[in-house]
Amino acid sequence: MKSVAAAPEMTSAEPTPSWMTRSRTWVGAAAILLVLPHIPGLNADFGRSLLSQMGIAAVFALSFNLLLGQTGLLSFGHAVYFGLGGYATVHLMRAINHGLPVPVPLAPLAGAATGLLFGVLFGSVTTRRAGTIFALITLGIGELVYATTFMLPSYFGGEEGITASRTRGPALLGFDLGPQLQVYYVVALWAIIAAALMYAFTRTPVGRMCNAVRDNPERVEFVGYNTQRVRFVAFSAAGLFAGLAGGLHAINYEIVAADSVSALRSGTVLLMTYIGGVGRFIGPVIGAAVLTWLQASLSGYTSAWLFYLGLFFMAIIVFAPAGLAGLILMHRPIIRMPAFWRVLRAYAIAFAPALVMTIGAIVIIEMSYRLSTQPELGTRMRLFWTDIDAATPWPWLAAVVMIVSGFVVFRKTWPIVAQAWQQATTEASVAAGAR
Amino acid sequence: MHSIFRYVPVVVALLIAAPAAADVKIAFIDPLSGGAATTGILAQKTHQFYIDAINAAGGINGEKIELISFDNKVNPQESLIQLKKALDEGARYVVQGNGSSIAHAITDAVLKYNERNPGKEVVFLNYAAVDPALTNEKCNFWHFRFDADADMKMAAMTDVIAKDSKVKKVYLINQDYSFGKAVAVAATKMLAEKRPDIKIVGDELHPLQKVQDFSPYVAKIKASGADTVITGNWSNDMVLLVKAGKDAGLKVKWETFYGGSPGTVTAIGEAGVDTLKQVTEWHKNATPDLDPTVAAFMKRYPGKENEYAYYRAKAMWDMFAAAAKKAGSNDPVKVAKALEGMKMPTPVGEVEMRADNHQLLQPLYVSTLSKNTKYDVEDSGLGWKSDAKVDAKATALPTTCKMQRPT
Amino acid sequence: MNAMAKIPDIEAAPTALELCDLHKSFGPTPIIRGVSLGIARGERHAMIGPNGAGKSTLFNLISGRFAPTAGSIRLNGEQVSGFPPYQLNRRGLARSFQVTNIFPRLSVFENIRCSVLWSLGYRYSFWHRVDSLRDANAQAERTLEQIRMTARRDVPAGVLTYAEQRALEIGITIAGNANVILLDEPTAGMSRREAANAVELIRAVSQGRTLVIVEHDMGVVFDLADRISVLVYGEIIATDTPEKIRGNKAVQAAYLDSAHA
Amino acid sequence: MLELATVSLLNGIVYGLLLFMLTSGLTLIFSMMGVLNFAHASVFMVGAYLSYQFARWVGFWPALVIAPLACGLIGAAIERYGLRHVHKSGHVAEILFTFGLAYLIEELVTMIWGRNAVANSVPAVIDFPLFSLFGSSFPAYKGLMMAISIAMFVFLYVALKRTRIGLVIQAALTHPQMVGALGHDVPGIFVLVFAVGSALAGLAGVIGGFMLLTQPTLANAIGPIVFVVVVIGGLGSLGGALIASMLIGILQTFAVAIDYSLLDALRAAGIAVTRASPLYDFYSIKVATAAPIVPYVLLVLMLIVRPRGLMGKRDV
Repeated sequence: MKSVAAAPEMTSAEPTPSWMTRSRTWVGAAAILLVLPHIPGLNADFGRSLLSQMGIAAVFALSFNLLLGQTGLLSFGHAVYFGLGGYATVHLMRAINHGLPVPVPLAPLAGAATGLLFGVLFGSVTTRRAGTIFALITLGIGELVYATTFMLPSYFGGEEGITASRTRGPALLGFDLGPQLQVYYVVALWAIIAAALMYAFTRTPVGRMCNAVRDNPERVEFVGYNTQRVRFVAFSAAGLFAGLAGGLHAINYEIVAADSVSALRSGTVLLMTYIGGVGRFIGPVIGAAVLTWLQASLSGYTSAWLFYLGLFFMAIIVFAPAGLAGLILMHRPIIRMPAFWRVLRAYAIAFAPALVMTIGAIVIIEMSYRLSTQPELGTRMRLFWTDIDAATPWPWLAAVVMIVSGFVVFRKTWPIVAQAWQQATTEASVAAGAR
Repeated sequence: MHSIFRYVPVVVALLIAAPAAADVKIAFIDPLSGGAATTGILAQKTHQFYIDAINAAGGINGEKIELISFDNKVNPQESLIQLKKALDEGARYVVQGNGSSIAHAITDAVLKYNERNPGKEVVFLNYAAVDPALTNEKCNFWHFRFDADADMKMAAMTDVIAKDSKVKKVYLINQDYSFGKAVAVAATKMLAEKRPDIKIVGDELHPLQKVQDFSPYVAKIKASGADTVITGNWSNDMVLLVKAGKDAGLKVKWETFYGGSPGTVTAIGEAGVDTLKQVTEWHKNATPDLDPTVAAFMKRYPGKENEYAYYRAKAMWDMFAAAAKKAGSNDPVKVAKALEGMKMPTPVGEVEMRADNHQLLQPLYVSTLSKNTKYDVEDSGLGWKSDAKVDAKATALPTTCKMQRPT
Repeated sequence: MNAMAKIPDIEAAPTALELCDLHKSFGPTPIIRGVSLGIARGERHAMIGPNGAGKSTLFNLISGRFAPTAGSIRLNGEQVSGFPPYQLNRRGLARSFQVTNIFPRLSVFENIRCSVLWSLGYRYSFWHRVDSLRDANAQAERTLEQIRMTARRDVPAGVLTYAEQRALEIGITIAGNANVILLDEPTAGMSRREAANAVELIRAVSQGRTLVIVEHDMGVVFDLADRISVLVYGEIIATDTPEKIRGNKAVQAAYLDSAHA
Repeated sequence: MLELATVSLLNGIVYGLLLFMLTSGLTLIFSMMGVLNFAHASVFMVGAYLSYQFARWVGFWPALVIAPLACGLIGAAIERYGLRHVHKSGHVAEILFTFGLAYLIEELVTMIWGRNAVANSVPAVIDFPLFSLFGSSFPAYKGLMMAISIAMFVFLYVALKRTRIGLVIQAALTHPQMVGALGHDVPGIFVLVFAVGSALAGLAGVIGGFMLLTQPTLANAIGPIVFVVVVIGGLGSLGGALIASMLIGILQTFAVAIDYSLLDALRAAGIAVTRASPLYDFYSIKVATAAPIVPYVLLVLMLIVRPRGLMGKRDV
């Protein structure tokens, strides 16, 4: 007999919230998007540019999750639809620059159409298979398209890509898209429309069948559905929204180059989606925001940032397969319980040794990087406001001691956290029973 | 005891560099992580080295220069993000070089930014992106290039080939993208002009960084009977090609653009001796003795990962400081105007920033990888030996640039 | 709201299911060796036989999971051999599985609703909101009541008890109003009481439909079936009413041979 | 022409055997465990680096043995302390785990050996022309590579089809409980399989490192082509991997020799195409230019014609 206690990630059958709750959520999201670029710290060009990029990444990651989270299809070539949508949009923008009377903010529609077109085209081949083979085929098609962008320079512009201006065109409602703030609002508007449409898609008959195909493709065949066709519909829809994201990318950067269809970008969207959490609709949005921010800022602090990113990703896979969204949302049932404070206190207790452990690891990684990739800077370095010399054994020893002792103490704190959780969940189930 | 004194200049430089009042911020946007970081980090060090020298001499117009670095992961989109970050932090000068695609993205973004933000103009100093378009049809007032473009290098290379009567059959092999195609077109055109008797026996394009085994190409080169191969290939595509040639016992001269780029000599090794040639603005054996600044750089940054490669950075920063002095201001528009047409003597000869397209004219050397040179590269025991030098003036090519200057 | 109206017109066909000299081999090994059988509309037909006789394979052929090596299958008079499962399902045939085969991460209600969507004509629609489909939701709720799982409506199917999952398995099978239903060992692994409940459930839901059932529990078989077929080594050795099968010498011999009750 | 054809055939076989060498460990792991190891190319890269390092310390021949063994140990550790714990989360999580691992290995290699290529040159003992064919020499290390590649095939074939342990392993894939009940240590078997697969990748790395460049981007450079080969061959099929490797190797090599484009074909057919025509770029691509993307085109064609690959059995 199977256990009755559900693991948190098992309950991905998110109950549909009431109409009121839903509209409140969307209005709230729109309000947040409206004020975000005016918050100190984000109200300069860079902040707004980062926000725009997050919005684009969020649409892209959500479209990826139509495949991975909703339909159970792992694609290693999703950037193809993003990039081709971007190229179509930038070409439309060029036409607009030359007098075509279309407002630039509508140009991403060309990207969406192109994404859909290629989603249909390549989807008809790739969705014949699922699982591992599907993953490898998407990888192959990604390589093929990437190689093609260099071979057809008249359309793809070779290595320098295709540029266009977003300001030279008919202004829509007085917006000329010069300032980054306006670009941000265009991105935000499209992003919220796209997110709403994708959310709606998951609540349609075919969206539900996507979930069914993800869970058990064989059984789907016996309730009247052709699994290939279901996958194909999901793939095409994902292509459409990826193309839209590519179109927004074209407006934001005014340039689209071969890197936009590259395997690197396909890998990035996979990281974003998985780290954010594939089981929740909001997951990819969280992942897109976090990773975009890490990419833009962490790289300014350390050249080992890719290594940290890799570690972070692995930690999520092994310890939190439901992603950041899963981690956050698993607290929802207990947040109003009196014992929630005990949980927080237990977290604080566990946090201290974990921090010590992490600092130890960072010290070792940074010293290794320095010695192997930047030996000329010498062995003296400043880490965590302390001057250390990587040529002496002391910092290494100290780091190892920090890792080991941190880990030992950290393990001791697990029962405290578990106990607090136990209490909180008990309270929660009692409260649920009372209701 | 003398070993302590060895560090004195470094320490002094570091102390001086510690910016009390860093007034002129210069954004360096290049790959600093991932696979392409080698060249980016090396260039970062080189620029820092020359900037420290300027600051040690009192800075420009009494202000110190601060180099702030941004990692663009050789990605055009990421470069534009980092550019915005740099502008937010108050940088008015941008330095970049790795990848013409990035340079195109930046020059385009800078042009648009300057249009949209009058009074806050930004100047782009390009130290290595060689696509000729940047100083021709895509030229603009804000972009200055301190490296010879691909056509100029090709002109120098074909000049030397033209003088070599042993060259009869030439094979072109290039990467299938805009730069590779441009190299092939330029080679065909220039060879036809300079040596009509030379036969182009092959004009091959292969996809960028996708070929793992060059043996089939080598077989084709061999079958064509070529004695010289011209290639604009770089990185893996260059090293694997030369190695495959060595494996098959192919006896040709390799005329390359990037035979000397960081790490290449280490990877090719003996396979390139006496056959691998490159066109550069400088190499260690170009002058009888090492330029003192190069020697100082090598002292400050030892190790083969730091093999000095960007001699043009010296000209760039010398000219930048001189232009600021001449303009009497560190304002980018004024400095840019002062840079136009500026001439500067250097140990290898006079260099000049063309006013009509913002392309630096500097002497170019064609050199061959050899044993027993005075200075070797990357501790490999191999070094470059000059075959010929082309004077700065002679490297000039006609331009299609129609420069629009701010009023 | 008459869901029965969605059932294809079956009056024209003489029999619900007709197998004609059906063969299936895996490589050189023949598993089904010439099975012919006609099942009338509304009949409850049980398939029994010793282990390895090919009962599950026969089900897999009928439901389209495997294509037959030779022979033909007619569903409501239409030639359907070699059709993929979803085509058969659209023509009114549904089946359950011996090993529970549900959508583990979907709620019980979603499991059922997914099974009614096609039969109500929603196909690959992305322009309907699934929560606003009154007919689909009503039919799913009705099925939930039939399988007595309304109380477990929003629980993820993967965490149900075994007996509940078996009930859901039957629910998924019948929800789409198929007129021919194949049940593969629906009471396998159940306690006596659970099995009795299951039989009641099956009796109720198979009202007015054609039922083909594979079952090891002879009590269940003789209780439910109108007719019984005995499959031994890929061949039907007898098809008859329960009483006559009980007295059939060949059947007794076959069961004694394989030492199976 | 005959000369070029003969040399091309030889080159094609060499390249095909190199590809097979790269894919054999991957195929082994997949066919036994059902896990697609995305970090396979990374283990290959580690093999190249380790052989470079050991060759400097103890010489080439010992390195040829030590480096693959070390890779095998690394593989065993990956299975034992990583993959096993992800197994319960399904195949997607397993693929993602190895995908993340590939990221980490690249950075680790950078941390240890730096970003530039290391001077992993062919050792003197095998650095001589083995024979000469129409004036082109054939280096000895390529001969060694061919021999090792063929040996790998024979070893895997015999080990899987002709030995008891091979049969037990294959049974472990389909019926783990049954094999476990018979007293075999199934988790132990999986560790062994992963270790052997990784050791094969390491061995390939020792030799492949000479033909390719030993640098941190090596894994990225060969990763995609390796996966294309296994899909075309039929995921998990040893024979399929061999045939697909040879097919790709030879096709690609001969394609390089073809200097014609679609443009020539169109013109020969009397269709006028000028620079102004749409898709002129596309028509004017020579077959030779497109040669390295032949495998990818083949992949797509294969999927349309025969979705399970050349010798694929299981629908995975």
